[in-house]
Amino acid sequence: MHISEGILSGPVLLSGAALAAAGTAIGLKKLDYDRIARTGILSAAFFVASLIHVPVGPTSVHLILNGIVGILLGWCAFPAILIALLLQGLFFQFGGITTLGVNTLIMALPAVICYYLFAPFISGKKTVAVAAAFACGFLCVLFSALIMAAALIFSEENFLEISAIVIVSHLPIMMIEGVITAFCILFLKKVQPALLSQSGQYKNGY
Amino acid sequence: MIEEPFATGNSAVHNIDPRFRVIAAVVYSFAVALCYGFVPLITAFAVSAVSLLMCRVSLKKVLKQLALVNGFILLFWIVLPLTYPGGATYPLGPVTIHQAGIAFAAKITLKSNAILMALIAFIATMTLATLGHTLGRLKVPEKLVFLLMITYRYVFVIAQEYQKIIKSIKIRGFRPKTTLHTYKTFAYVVGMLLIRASERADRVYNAMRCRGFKGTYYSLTDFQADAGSWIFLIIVFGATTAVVALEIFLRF
Amino acid sequence: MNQKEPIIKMRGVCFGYSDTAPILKDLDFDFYKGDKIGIIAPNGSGKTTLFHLIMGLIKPSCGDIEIFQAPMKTEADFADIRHRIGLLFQDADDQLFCPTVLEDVAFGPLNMGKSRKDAIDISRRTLAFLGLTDFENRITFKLSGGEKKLVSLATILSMEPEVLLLDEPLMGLDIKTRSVITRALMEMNSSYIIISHNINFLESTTHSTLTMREGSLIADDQVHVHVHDHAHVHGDVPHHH
Amino acid sequence: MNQKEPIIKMRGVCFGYSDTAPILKDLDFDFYKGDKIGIIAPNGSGKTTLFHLIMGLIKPSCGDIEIFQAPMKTEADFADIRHRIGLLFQDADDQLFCPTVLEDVAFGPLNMGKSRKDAIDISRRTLAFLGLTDFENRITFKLSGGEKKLVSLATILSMEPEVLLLDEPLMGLDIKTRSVITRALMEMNSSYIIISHNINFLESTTHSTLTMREGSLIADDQVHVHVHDHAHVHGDVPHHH
Repeated sequence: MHISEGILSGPVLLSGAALAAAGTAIGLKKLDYDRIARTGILSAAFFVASLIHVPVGPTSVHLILNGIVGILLGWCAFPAILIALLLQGLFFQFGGITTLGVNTLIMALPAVICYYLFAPFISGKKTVAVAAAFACGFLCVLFSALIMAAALIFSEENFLEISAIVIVSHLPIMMIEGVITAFCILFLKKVQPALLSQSGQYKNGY
Repeated sequence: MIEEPFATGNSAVHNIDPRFRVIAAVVYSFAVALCYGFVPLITAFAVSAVSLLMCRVSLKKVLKQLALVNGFILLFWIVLPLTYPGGATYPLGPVTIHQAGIAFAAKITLKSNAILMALIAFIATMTLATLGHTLGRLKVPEKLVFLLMITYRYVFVIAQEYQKIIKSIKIRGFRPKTTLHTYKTFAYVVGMLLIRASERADRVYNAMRCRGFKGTYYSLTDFQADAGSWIFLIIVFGATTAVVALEIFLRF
Repeated sequence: MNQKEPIIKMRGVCFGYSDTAPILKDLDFDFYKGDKIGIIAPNGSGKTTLFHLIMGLIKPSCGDIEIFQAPMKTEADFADIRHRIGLLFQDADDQLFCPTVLEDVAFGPLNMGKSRKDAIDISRRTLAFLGLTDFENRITFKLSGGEKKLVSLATILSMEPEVLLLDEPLMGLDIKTRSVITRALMEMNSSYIIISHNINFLESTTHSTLTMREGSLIADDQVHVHVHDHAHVHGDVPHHH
Repeated sequence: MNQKEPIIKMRGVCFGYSDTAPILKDLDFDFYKGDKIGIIAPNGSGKTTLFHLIMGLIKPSCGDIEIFQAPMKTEADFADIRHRIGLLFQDADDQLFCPTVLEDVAFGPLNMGKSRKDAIDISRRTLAFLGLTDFENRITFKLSGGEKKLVSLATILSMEPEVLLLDEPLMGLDIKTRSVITRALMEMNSSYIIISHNINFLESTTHSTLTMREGSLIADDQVHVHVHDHAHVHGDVPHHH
């Protein structure tokens, strides 16, 4: 989910860029050199996964997955998502020179918030973990939609209706992201719990 | 499934020093993003279109990409004429169309496409590997460049793994529908991709250790700016100045 | 159904990523119900491509494919017949994607519209047939290579396909797993095509052997008169010559 | 250096993820300068594990490893000797992590402290030796499987290691790449250990062959007296018996 070029105002673009830069700086600081390969390859996996289109009635939507990105990468979600957006911009010409900052913020800030809110519960009991994972996937998209709406309204007060449409149109996506995040976390818990326990704060070694 | 359709070519633009192209794209895009007048935006649109034509890339591909990207803009064409007050009004059944709304939607469309065409012309005409080297030369933090390089390198490997899993679910009769079974299946596909990525990360890290990795990522690419690159930069800066001047003096 | 009509019919099929070096060229092939065919050919000669064409995972650049007497043109055509043909991938890791064995084996039957209970029943029966009773709750990803291969085979067999396409089913496996697969094939009395480099295996499981030359399938009856005479300590170690 | 002292010495080495099924058990192994050894054994018998132990990528659960006459205990011990041993991974995609070929091949020499110019020089020489002149600016992911394998080998050789550990170097390769690798090994006159299922390849590149049984390496001189006498139409087709 991202805002196209040419819509947002100068102040919004610049504040978005400044906040994204700050988040990315924190993420890079927490990312030690031994972890760059791992983070990069996981980002590549997220990038590929986000190209998956899932059906919703007669249409389809592509996955966002910033909830799981947050759980797995913590603050490193900022640099990872920044790079994913750069890749998108070059592979699919979605743009992203002036909007790179705002769009990074839209995706990454909720990921970090959800990391703090839900990561502690993910390693817990199965039922708790599933509930937390659903909430994580759902709320992460909601937060993203809210930041997106805020960016639009701060750019131009007459974007109120469009902001409302943006939020409402993301409701089914929130449900889908919640369900997929829940199943995916369940999968990882069963198959490779170590992947979840080493999240966020990277330790040395593998 | 993933490709860089415009990255290879032998046009004048492809041969310009990538550092100059990145700087030009950033300066020009931000300048255009701050414009609100029809005259500067039409000028910018024309400048971007000419730049794009000079790249001699497939126009069919360009138009296809632009059509996809303009989907979000379409929303503004539907909503703004109804909600953006100002100018003449035209009744249309139960609703009213505002002229100012139409004008604003048109400006957004011009601006958005001008910036996108500049992106395609200046940056999509290099591979991400070149962009990574360029950003390194432009003092972007080394860790971020390293991360970009690794992500770029492995996106293709993981895309192949993804295609294999998709083949596997296809041959077992899977057809995506709006059902829990479908969402669960895709969640498993994502989970499997992440686990495979994680295992691969361990192997890649081992390979790096075997080659004496000590936390430094070396870039060996050097760029040299020839006269053409300087002329390019001057032209783009000139066009940028012109657009900004039009915005300041001719805004309406 | 007329037994004399082939269930897989390919006419003049070509496939290639570039025009200069096509992988398959003007390939004709008829496969009848009850056929048990082996294909032995060098790496890169297009055997796996042939299987993927039959499944509709890739589309031919020219020629016609008919399966179960229906022409196959679109993705929808293939989607309709895919569950009736079971393809076993070379690499079991590519075939398995569910967290547990039972889920993976039941995935096909569920896609075919079976109820949960029926899908689980048939999956359990299939696992038992392959000597994998007690495996249902195992984590697929953590199985050994041989176990993964058997579970992959189970994910195919649980769909009760009419034809099996097996791509190097024995490659890299230990003797025990090899013998389970060989026995299963002999007991099932199904129709199948097997790609393999293992002549002994093809001799004991197939009726005839084909090879590929210049992108086409050609009959090769001589392979079964093959003189086989060498002795060394590596009877149990897979090896090439 | 005393030529009579082994450069790799393993005594009573064990490794396993669980106590009940160790992968390596009480393994002894001596490797001398100039040795050219082949290992042929079924999948899952611990060959790759052996290589990873020598490189210190995993740590043994018991036993001692000495490399270049120095006991290897800590990560720092291994870090000191890793550049003197070149491990070629099974999957070239794991080994090539840089976007362009030259950067990948120069990565090792640069880490060893060579200057940019020296690193580039040696990388170009290595690429030329493997017939990869003009490859330096190619994008890694766009290479073919065989090209990737050769570039992987170049990333190892550019570090000028004293010992090579090659894990299935020919697997999945076309004939041309196979012959480049075989020729390179014969020309270099280096010390190496090769894991392979390909007896002909081991016969032409190694002096002796080992196999693995119950987690240990055992000598296997008989493999080279191997009677090989069979005639059939598949002379050009790799196959198992």
